[in-house]
Amino acid sequence: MINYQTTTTIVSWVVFIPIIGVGSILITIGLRYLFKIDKKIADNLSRLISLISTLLAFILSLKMWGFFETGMNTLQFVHRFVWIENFNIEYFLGIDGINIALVILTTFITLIACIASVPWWGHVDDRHFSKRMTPGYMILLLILETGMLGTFCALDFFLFYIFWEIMLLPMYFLIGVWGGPRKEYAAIKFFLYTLAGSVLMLLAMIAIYYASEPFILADGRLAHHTFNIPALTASGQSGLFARANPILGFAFAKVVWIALFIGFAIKIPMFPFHTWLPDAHVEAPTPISVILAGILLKTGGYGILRFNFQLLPEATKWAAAAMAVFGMINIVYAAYVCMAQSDLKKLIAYSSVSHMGFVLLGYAAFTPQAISGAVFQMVAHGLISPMLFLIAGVIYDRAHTREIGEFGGLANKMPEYTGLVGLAFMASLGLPGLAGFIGEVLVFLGAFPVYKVFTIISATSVVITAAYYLWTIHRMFLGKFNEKWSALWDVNWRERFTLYPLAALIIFFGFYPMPIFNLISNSLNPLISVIIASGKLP
Amino acid sequence: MSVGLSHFLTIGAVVFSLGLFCVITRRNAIGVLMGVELILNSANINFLAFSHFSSGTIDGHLFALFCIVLAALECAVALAIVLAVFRNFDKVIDMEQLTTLHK
Amino acid sequence: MSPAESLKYFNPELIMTGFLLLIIVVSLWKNYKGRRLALSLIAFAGLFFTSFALIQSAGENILIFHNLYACDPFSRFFKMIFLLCGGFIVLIVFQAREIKEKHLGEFYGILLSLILGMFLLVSSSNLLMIYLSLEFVSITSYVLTGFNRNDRRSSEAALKYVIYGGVVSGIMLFGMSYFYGLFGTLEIPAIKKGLIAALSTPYEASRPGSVQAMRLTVLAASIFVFAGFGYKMAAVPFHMWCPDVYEGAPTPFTAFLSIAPKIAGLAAFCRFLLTGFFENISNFLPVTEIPWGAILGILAAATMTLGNLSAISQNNVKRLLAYSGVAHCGYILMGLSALSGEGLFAFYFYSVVYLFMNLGAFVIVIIIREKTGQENIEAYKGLGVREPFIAVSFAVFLFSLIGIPPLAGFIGKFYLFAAVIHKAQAWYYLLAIIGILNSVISLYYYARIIKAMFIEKAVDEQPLQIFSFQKLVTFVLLIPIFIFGIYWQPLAKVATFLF
Amino acid sequence: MEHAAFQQFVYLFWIPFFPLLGAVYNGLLGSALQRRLGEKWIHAPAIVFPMLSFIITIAGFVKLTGLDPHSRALYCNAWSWLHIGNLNVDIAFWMDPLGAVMAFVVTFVGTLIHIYSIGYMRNDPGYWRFFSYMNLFMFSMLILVLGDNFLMMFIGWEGVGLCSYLLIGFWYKDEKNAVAGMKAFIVNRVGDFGFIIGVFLLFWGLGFSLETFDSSSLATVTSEETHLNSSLVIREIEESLQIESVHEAFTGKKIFGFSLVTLICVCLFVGAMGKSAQIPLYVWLPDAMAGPTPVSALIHAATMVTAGVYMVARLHFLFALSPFAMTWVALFGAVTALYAATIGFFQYDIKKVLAYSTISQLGYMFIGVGVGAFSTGIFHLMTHAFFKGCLFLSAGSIIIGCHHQQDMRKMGGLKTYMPVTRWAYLMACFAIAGFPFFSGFFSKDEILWQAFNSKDMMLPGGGKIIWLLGIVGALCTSFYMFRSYFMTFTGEYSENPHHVPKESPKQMTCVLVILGFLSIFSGFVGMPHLWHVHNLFETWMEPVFESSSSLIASEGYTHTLEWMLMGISVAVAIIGAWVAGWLYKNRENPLPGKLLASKKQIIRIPYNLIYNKYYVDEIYQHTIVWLIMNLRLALDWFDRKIIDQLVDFAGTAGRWLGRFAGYTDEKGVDGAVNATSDMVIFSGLKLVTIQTGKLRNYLGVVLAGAIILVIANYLFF
Repeated sequence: MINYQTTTTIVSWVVFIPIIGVGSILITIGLRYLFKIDKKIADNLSRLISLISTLLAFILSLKMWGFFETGMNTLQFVHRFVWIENFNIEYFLGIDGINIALVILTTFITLIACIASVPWWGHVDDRHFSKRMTPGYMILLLILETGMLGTFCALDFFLFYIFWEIMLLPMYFLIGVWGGPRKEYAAIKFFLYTLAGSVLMLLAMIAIYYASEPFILADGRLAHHTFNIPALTASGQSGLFARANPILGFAFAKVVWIALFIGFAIKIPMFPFHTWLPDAHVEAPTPISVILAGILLKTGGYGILRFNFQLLPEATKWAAAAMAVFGMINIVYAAYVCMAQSDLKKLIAYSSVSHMGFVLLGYAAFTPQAISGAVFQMVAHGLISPMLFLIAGVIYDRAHTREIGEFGGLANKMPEYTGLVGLAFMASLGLPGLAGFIGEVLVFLGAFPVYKVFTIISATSVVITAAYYLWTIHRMFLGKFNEKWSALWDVNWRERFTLYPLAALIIFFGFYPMPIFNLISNSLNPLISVIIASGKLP
Repeated sequence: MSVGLSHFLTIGAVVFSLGLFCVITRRNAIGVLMGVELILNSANINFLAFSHFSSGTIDGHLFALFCIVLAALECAVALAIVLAVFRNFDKVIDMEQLTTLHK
Repeated sequence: MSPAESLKYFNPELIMTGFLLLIIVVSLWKNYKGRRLALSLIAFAGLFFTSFALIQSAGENILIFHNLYACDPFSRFFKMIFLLCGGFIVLIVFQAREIKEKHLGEFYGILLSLILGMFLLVSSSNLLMIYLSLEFVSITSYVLTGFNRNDRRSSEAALKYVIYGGVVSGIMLFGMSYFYGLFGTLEIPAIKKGLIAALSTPYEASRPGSVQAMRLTVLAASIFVFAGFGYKMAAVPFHMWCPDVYEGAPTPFTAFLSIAPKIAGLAAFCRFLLTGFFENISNFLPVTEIPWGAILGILAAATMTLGNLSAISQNNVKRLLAYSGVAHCGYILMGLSALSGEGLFAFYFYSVVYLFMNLGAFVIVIIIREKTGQENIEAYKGLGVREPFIAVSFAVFLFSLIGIPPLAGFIGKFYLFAAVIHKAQAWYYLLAIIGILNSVISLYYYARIIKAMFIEKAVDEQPLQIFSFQKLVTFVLLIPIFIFGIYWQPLAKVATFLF
Repeated sequence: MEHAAFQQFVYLFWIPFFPLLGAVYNGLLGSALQRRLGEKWIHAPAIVFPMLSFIITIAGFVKLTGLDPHSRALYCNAWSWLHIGNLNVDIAFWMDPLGAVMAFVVTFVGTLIHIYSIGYMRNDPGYWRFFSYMNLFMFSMLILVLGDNFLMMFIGWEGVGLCSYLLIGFWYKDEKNAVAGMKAFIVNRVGDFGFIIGVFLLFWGLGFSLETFDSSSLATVTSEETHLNSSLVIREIEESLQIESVHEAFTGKKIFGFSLVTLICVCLFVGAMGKSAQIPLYVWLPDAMAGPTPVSALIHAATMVTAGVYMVARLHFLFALSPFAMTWVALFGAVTALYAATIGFFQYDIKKVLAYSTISQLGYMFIGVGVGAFSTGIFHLMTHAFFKGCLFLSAGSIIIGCHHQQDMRKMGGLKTYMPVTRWAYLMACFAIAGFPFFSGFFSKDEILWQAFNSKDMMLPGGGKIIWLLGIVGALCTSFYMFRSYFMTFTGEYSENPHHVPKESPKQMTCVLVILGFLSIFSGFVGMPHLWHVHNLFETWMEPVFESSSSLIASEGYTHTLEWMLMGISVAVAIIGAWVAGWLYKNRENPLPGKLLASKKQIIRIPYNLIYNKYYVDEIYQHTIVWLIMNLRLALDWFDRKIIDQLVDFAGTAGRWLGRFAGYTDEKGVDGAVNATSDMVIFSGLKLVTIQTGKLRNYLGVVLAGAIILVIANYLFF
C-alpha cells in the first residue's frame, strides 16, 4: 500500500478558490455598509467576483487535465497532511481516473451556471431571481461549488462526508429563498431526503472506521483505525470487511454496503427515492437546477464507484443483480412518467432520472464497456441536462409559464432557439453522433451479455424517449403559431454564451469521445477485475 | 419483642408514601409543601435508624441534622414563592388553576 | 487529608465566595450612574479570577476535607465550563432589559452562588456533600426562576420548580438513606467496597435468601438516587418541569439553566456511577450486575425521542429550545450508555460544544424577545431581510444543533455515534439508528424557524436596532462553532487530557 | 488486422464530409444569405458539394476497377472513435464494389434531385433550411453506405431517420406534416431498437457463448483471443467467419431457445423493416408524402428506404448461414410486394400511389436478397432508384404545373400541356411495369427467376410461392402505374380553364430527361445470362458476395423454363397495362364510375378494405398507441399518488387520526412537509398533551417512571 505524500497543492487550490471568492464577496458587503455603495454596483461586483472565481477554478482544472498522465492507475496531485490526530482524520485530496472527469465537469458547469445567473444582456424584470439578494446568492453558489469539488476530490472518508453535507446547506437556501411558488415544500423535502440518506452513511462510515486495520498516517504516526480511502480499499479488497463481525445478525459487508448505497441512491436518484427531484427542479431557479441536474446527481454515482465498489467488492458482486433491476426500473418507469408530464421542467427532471438509470445498469454489469459507458454517461448527461434546463429557463424567463400545452408553433418566432432545442432533445434521446448516444450504446453493449432481459427491456425506453421528446417539440414548436406569444424574442447573448459551448461539446464528444475514455478507462478496469475476482459473502 | 431497625424503616417508608400521597392529592400549595416536608423527614428517620442500629458512626445523625436545616431553608424559599404566586394570581394558590404554562 | 491543609487546594471556590460577597456589598449603593456596568464588571472579574486560580491548580488529583471533596481534572474541566457559561450570561445580562437595574445586584449574587454550588456538586464524592450541593444549586435556581416578582408566569414556574425539586430531592434523600443503611458509610468509594463485599459469594453463603433482597434494595436505592440527578439533567421521566420553567423563567436565566445545571447533573451522576459502580475509570468493569448500559440506553432513547417529538409542534421558541435541550441530554446519555472511554470523551466534548450552540441560540432569542416582545416563531418571519447578520448567525447555531458537518454540533454528535457504534453490539446499533432518526426529526423543527426567517415575508420590513455589543457577543459565540467544526484538535486534546 | 493490404484512399473521407460542409454552410449562414444575397448563394454550394463527392466516387470507381478482384476495396481510417475493452471501433470508410454502387446511386441521383429542387422550391421561405437538410441527408446516407463498422452504419441509420423527420415536417406550419414527421421518426426508432439488439447479439455471440455469459467470463478469456472474432467491423467479422472453427462454433450457438444466427438476422431485419418500410413498420411512408416532392424522390424512393436492402446485402455472409432468416426476408418481401401493390389500386393522390409502389418494389428487392440473389437485388435497387426517381420528379412537375394539385381525378389530358414530363413518366411506367428491354424488366425478371430457381426456401415448393406472389404483384404494379398514367395524361383538362397547366422550368425537365433515359438504358448493364451476354453488373458485384455464394443452392432448371417464365412476366406487364388503358384511357369507360357507385356488398367490402389501406393505421392507433398512452397516465398517477404519497401516506393518516381524535387540522400541522415526518408531527402532538401544566401530573410521571425502571430492571436483568 503506497503511503501517499503531498506532491502538489493544485487540487486544494481548485477546491478552495470559490471560498476565496466568498471571502471577497463578504468584503464587498462590508464595504457596501461602510462606504454606502449603491446596491446595483455591489450586486454587479459580487457577480463579477463569482464569475472570476469560477473561471479560475475551471482554468486550474483544465491545467490539471493537462498534467494528468492517463497511463498510470495511481493517485496524482496528492495533497495530504494530518488534520485531527485525535481521531486519525487526515486532509487528503487526490485525483485519479474516477474523479478527474467529474471535477472538470463540475468547474465547467458551475461556470455556465454562474453566467446564466447574471442578468446582463437581455431584459430581465426586477422580480427575477437574479436580481434578488445577489451577494447572498453568489456566496451560496460558490460554497456549493466548493462542496461539490471537495466531494469529488476527497480521499479521506471523514473529509468526504464533511464536503458531502456542505453541498446540502447552500442548495436548501438556493431552492428555498430564490425558488418558485412552492419553494419551501421543495426545499425542505430535498433537505429531509438527502439528510436521511447521509446520516445513514455516517453510521456506515463509523462502522467501517472501527473495522479498519492499523495504518501509518501522513506524519508517520501509527493509527489503529483510519479513514484513508486507499488504505481502506486495500484492506477491503483483501477481504477484511467480508470477515468483519456481523451487524444485527447480517453480514457486516452487506449491511454497510446497503447503508452506503441508499445514501448515494437518494442522490442519483434511484426509483423509490426519486420523488424529491421533480419538485426540487420545478421550484429551483434555472442556474440552480442546472447545477442540481448537472453535478449533484453525479455525486451519488461517483460515491457508489469510490466507496461501494472499491471498499466492498464482495458485497458489490452480491448486490449487482439488484442494482441492474433498479437501473432498469429507473430507465423504463421514468420514461413513461415523462410522457405524462405537462410541465417542461418536470419532464426534463424525469428524463434525468431515466438517464441516470443507465449509470446504475452500467455499474451492475462488470464489463469494461459497461462501466466506462456509465461514467461517460454521467459526463454526457452532465453536459446535456444543463443545456435542457437552460432551454427551459429561456422559455420561462419570457413566458413565465412552463406548460407545454400553452405553446404552439414557436419555430417561426424563435428559429435559433428551436434549433438549439432540437439539438438538445436529439442529444438527450441518444441520436448517434451526439454525446448521449455514446453513453447509452456502451452501457447497453456492456450490460447486454450479463443481463440480457434487463437490457432489452431498457432498450425499449429508446423508443419511448424519442416519443416524448418529439411530442414535446411537436406541441411547443411545430404547428400553427399561437398568437398569445407574439411578444417573445429570440435567444440573447447571455443565453448564447451558455448554450453554444454546451452544444459544441455535446457534438464534439459525440464524434470524438476518446479523450474522456483515456482519462477514465485505465482506473476503472482494475476496479472491475478486483470485483469479479472477489469471493462469496457468508 | 423490642423495637428494632425494621420497625423504624417501615415507619420511614410509611411517612414517605404519606408525604408523596399528600403532595399529589393536595390542591392547596401550602398543603403540598407540607407533603414535601414529610418526605424529607421520612429520610431523616431512616438515617437516624440506620445510624443507631447498623453502623455505629454518627454520620447518620450528621446527615439528619443537615437535612433538617435544608428542609427549613427550602420551606422558606418555597413559602416566599407561594407568596409571590398569591400576589400575582390575585389570591389564588390552588394548584389546579395554576396552568397558564402548558403544552 | 485534614481540613486545614486542604484549604489551599480550595482557593478557586474561596475566590468565588469572596467576589460573591463583594457584589452583595457593592449592590447596596443604589442609583449612581455606572451601577450596571460596575456590577457586571465585578461579576465578570470574579469569574475571571476564579478561572485563573483554576488554571493554576491544574494537575492536582487528590481528595481533600477527609475525602469529601475531589480536586481532579474531571471536576476542573466542568468548573471551567461553568465559568465560561457564567461569563457569557453576565455579558448577556449586562444589556438585557429583562433584568431591571435595581435587582441586578441580587441577580449576579445569586448567579455566582449558583455557580459555586455547581463547583461543589461536580467535585463532591460523598453522599452528604452531593445532597447539600444539589440542594444549594436547586434553591438558588428556584429563586432565579422566580426573579421577576410581578410576572405571573415567572412565579408560577418557580412554584412548580420548587415543589417538583423538593419532592424529587426528597426521593433522592430516601435512596441515599438506604445506601447509608446498607453500607454504613457516605463516601462513594467506600460504598463501592461495600457493594463488592455485599454481592460477592462468601457473604451470600452465610445468609442464603438475602442476595435477591440485597439486589432489589441496591437497585431501588440507586434508581432513587438517579432520580435526583435525572431531575437536574432533565432526563425523560424527570423532565416534566423543564418546559414550564424554561418558558416562565427570565430568558437570560433560562439560557444558563439549559446548559450549566444540566451538565453539572450529568457530571455528578458520572462521578457517582463510575466511582460507585465500576472497578476504575479506565476499564469499566461493572461491580454489580446492574445493567447500567441498558438502563442508560433506554433512558437515552426515550429522552431523545420524546424531546424531539414534543419539540415539533411548539410555536414558542423558548419551549422549543427547552425540548431541544431535553433531546440533547438524550444524545449525551446515549454517549454515556456506551460506558467506554470514547463515551466519556464524547460527553466532555459534546458538553463544551453544546454550551456554545445553546448559548448562541438563546442570545438571539433574548435579542428578538427584547426588540419584538414576542417569543413565538411568527416574530422571526422575514428576519433574513430585516437583520441579515442575526438571521444568519441564528441559522448557523440551529444547523449546528441539528449536526450539519462544517459546524461543531456535527463533530460532537459524530463522537457520540462513534462511541456507541464502537461497542459493536446489536443493541447499540439499534440505539445509533434511533439517534440518527432523531437528528433527522430535529431537522424539521429547527428548519421551521429557519424557513420562517429566510423564506417567509416579514410583517414590517424596517430593521431592528440591535446594540452592537449584543452583535459582538453573538459573533464571539459564532467563532467557536466554526473553529470546533473545522479544527477541533485543541479541544480534543483538552478533553483527552482528562482520563 | 493489418490495413496495408487494402488500398489507402484518403479522399474516401471527403465523400460524406463535403455534403456535411454544405449542410453546415447553409445551416449557419443560410437564412442571412437568403435574405440578403438571394437564393443563388444557397443552392450553388448546396449542389457543388454533392457533385464533388460524386466526382470522388467516380474516381474511387476507376481506382477499384484497377485493383485485382479479390482485394478490390479502398480503405480510409479518419480517427479512432471507441477503444474500450474488446470493442475497437474507428471512424473509418470502406469502399468495395457494393459500397461503390450504392455511393454512385446516392451521389448521382442526389445531385440530380438537388438541381431539380432549385426549380421546385423557388422562393420558398425555408429555401436555405431545405438545402441544408438535404445536404445533411446526403452526409448521413454516405456514412451509412461507406461506414466500415456497425456503429458507423448506425450513425448513418439514425442520421437519415433524423433528416427524413426534418424534411417530412419541412412545412411545419401545417399540423398534419409535423405529425407525419414525428410518426416517421418514431417508427424508424422502433426499427432501430431491433437493429441495435441484433448488433449486440452479433458482437457478443461471436466471441462468447451468450447462454453461460457472466461478468467473470470476460476476464478469463485472454485479450488477444477475443480480439480475433468479437468485433463490430463488418469485414473482420466476415473474415473470422471464414475460419472453420469459428464458423462451426458460431452456427451451433443457441440463445433463448433459438439459434443465435437466426435471431441476429431476424433482429437486423426488424431494423431493415423499420427503415425500408416493410409490412408491419411501413405505415410511416405513405404519410411521409407530406414532405416536398424532391424529398420523397430522394429519401423515400431512391436512397434512404433502400438502406435496409443494402444492410441485408452487406451482411450476406450472415444471412446465408441461416436458411430460416433467408426465407423470413423473402417471404416478408413477397407479402409486402403484393399487399402494397393491391392498395395502389384505388389511391387517387398521385404521390400516395407512388409511395405504395415504392413499398411494393422494396418488397421485390427483399425477395431478391432473400433468395440469395444479392447482386440482382442491388441491381433492382439501382434501376428502381432511376425510374422511381423519375416518376416522383415528374409527379412533382405535374403538381407544380397544376398549382399544387395532387388528386389525379382533377388532372387529365396533361400530355398536350406537359410533353416532356409525359414522356419521362411513360418511359418510367414502362420500366417499372417490366416491359421488355426497359431497366425494370431486366432487374425484376431476374429476381423472379432467381426466386423461382432458389432451393433454400423453407417453404413448401421452395421459391415457387415467392415467385407466384411476385408475378401477381407485377400484374398489379403495371395495372396501377398505367392507371395513374392514363388518369393524369389522357382525356381533357377539366379543371378551371383560365390558368392552363404549363411545363416546368428547364432545370426540372432536363433532370427528368436524364432519369427517363437512364430508366430505359440502365437495364443493359445487367442483362441475364440466358442471352449469353456478358453481365457487367454481375461480374462487378461477384467478388463481394463470393464468400456466401457457396451456401446458396439453386434448382438448376433448364433454359427453356427460364425463357417461359420471362415470357409470362412480359405477358403480365402487357395485360396489366392493357386493362388499365381499357378502364381509364380518356375516361370514356363508365365501368369504374359504376363500380364505385354500386351498393352490392361483394364489391363494397373489398373496395372499402383496400381504399382504407386495410385499416392498418387505425389498428395501430387503437392497440399500441392506446396502450402506451394509458400506461404513461397510469404510471404518472402511480408516481404522484403512490410513491410520493407513500412517503406522505403517513401524513394523510396522521391528519385523519387527528381529525378523528377531535383535534382540528389547521391548528397544529402547517403541512409544509409531507414526508413521514407528518406521522412524526402527529405523534409529537399527542405526546405534548400530557404536559398539562398541573404539577400533579408531573409528579405522577416521576413516580411512574421510577417504578417502571425498578421493576423492568429487576425482571429483565
